[in-house]
Amino acid sequence: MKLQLEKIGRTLVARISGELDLESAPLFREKIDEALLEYEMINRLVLNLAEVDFVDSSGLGVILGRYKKIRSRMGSMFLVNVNPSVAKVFELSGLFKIIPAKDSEQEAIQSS
Amino acid sequence: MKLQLEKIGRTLVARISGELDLESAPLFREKIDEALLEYEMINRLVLNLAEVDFVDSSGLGVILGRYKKIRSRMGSMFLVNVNPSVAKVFELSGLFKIIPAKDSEQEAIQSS
Amino acid sequence: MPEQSATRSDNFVQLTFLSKPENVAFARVAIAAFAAQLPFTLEEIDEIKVATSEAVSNCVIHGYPDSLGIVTLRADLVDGSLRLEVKDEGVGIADLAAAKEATFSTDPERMGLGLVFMESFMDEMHIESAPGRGTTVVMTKRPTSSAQENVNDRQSDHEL
Amino acid sequence: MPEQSATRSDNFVQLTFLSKPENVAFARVAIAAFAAQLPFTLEEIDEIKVATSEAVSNCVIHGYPDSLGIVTLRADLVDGSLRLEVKDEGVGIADLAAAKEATFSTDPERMGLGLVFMESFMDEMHIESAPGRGTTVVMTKRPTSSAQENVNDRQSDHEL
Ligand SMILES: Nc1ncnc2c1ncn2[C@@H]1O[C@H](COP(=O)(O)OP(=O)(O)O)[C@@H](O)[C@H]1O
Ligand SMILES: Nc1ncnc2c1ncn2[C@@H]1O[C@H](COP(=O)(O)OP(=O)(O)O)[C@@H](O)[C@H]1O
Repeated sequence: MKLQLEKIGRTLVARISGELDLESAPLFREKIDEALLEYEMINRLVLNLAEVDFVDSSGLGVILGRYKKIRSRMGSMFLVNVNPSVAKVFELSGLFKIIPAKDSEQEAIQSS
Repeated sequence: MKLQLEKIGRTLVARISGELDLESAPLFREKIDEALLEYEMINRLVLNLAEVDFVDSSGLGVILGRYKKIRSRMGSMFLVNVNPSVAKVFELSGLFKIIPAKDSEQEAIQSS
Repeated sequence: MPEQSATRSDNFVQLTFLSKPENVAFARVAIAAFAAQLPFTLEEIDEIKVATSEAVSNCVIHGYPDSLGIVTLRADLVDGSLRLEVKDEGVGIADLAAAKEATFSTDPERMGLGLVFMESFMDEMHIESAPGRGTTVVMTKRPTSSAQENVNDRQSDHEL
Repeated sequence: MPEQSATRSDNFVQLTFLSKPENVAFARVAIAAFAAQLPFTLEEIDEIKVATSEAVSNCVIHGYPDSLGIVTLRADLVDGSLRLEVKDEGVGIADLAAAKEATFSTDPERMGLGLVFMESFMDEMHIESAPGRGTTVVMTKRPTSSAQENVNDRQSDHEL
């Protein structure tokens, strides 16, 4: 798992590549939480999953955890570019109903 | 391993994809030998390895075997598009010295 | 080697490894490579990877919560199906019925979806557990497509 | 994080499988996935795949020429190196010195390059054999690059 973070205004964009599982989930959590702690004004979290080729329930767990965190500061969260090979676990878990998927980072940044 | 064969005049072009190892080598041998048996006038064998991502000594063995076969009818053989991840085994084995590598199928078909 | 008469195994592999998070990826990649011997679609291989990942992750997190232990994963090709058996000799599960419920987890940070994913992505899933002695999950999956459509790895486009 | 005393294994996996040609790909893919825990370059991973493929192929062809047998492959991470042990309980090798010679093969259709590739692609290679009892190959390889350059799988480009 590789993670690139970019702050755009009050939005934090996280571009993830590789696999999100039991091994990589803790690092993902740590890096996002660090950024949220550092920038208290961030109120929108956008996860770009274009380069993610594997997610299991451990990966979904940290994503849901970040959602709860940003909600607790009244923020919102969006998923971008969920590719077909991982879409199934998002659907089955019901996470798509909680965290909306958008077609592009731009669209996610502009939605409310 | 996937194999596509095309006869162009007296040349047989074999486009291989996947892995050439102990499991796939027999099928490769069989298909090439079948074609050589069917078309006695074939005197040039061109192996396009562009899509081959793994070759070990079992794979080199069947390639060398086809070389001996085509030589026994006074023909020639060329390798095309050997990609870097497999070039090393060709070098170490000395096969590059016996079977020349060319940059394109066209070039191989035109050399003597 | 266990014999399996009626349902004879045509091939098998067994993986034995330490219950470390970094071995979860190893396990699913290895099983995917083995499963490729059957005519599974790429989508089905992805499902097998998720199921394997969940079963092995459970051994790592729940089976051996405070220590390292051994995880055993056996894969068999039986009559054209894949059979996976994932075993730990860890703490076991006290209440199996509760464990099987969707979103139930003994860990507040987790989603309780592991067993749900195993059931959804595989054709059959059975779990057995003895508190203090360990847990074994057995799953099977059969390729849906006919063998004909997917043997291109074995077959050549003989185009002369 | 693991402590590293003398030559303690920080992690290991063991694969046990039937000596079928179709399991050679499974073995090298599994070992490549495990080896990825060390900072090997992609080229080094390719070399490990070839060495694994050669050792396992030898068990399949030479170790058990007329029957199916069990191949055992153990991989250890020891002090930042990869150690592979590939074992069969097959026919064994009568003349080890001859077997080690480049281009020597007891099979006229083969190139006699398997042991050469194992030696070239790994840092160390030892082979032990007892006629009638089997053969064991032990190989080690250490990542050449410094850990720093290759941990991008573990590290994030924290770019704020
Ligand atoms: N191998 C195991 N050893 C011990 N307990 C287990 C094991 N597998 C599952 N469990 C128990 O079953 C519960 C549900 O498992 P699961 O559906 O995979 O969800 P999760 O892993 O998110 O908790 C776990 O929280 C745990 O209590
Ligand atoms: N696991 C094994 N069991 C029995 N004999 C072996 C084994 N590995 C190697 N040998 C012997 O050593 C010889 C050389 O092996 P190798 O260099 O791999 O070449 P090749 O596989 O092409 O014959 C083989 O031909 C065989 O006689």
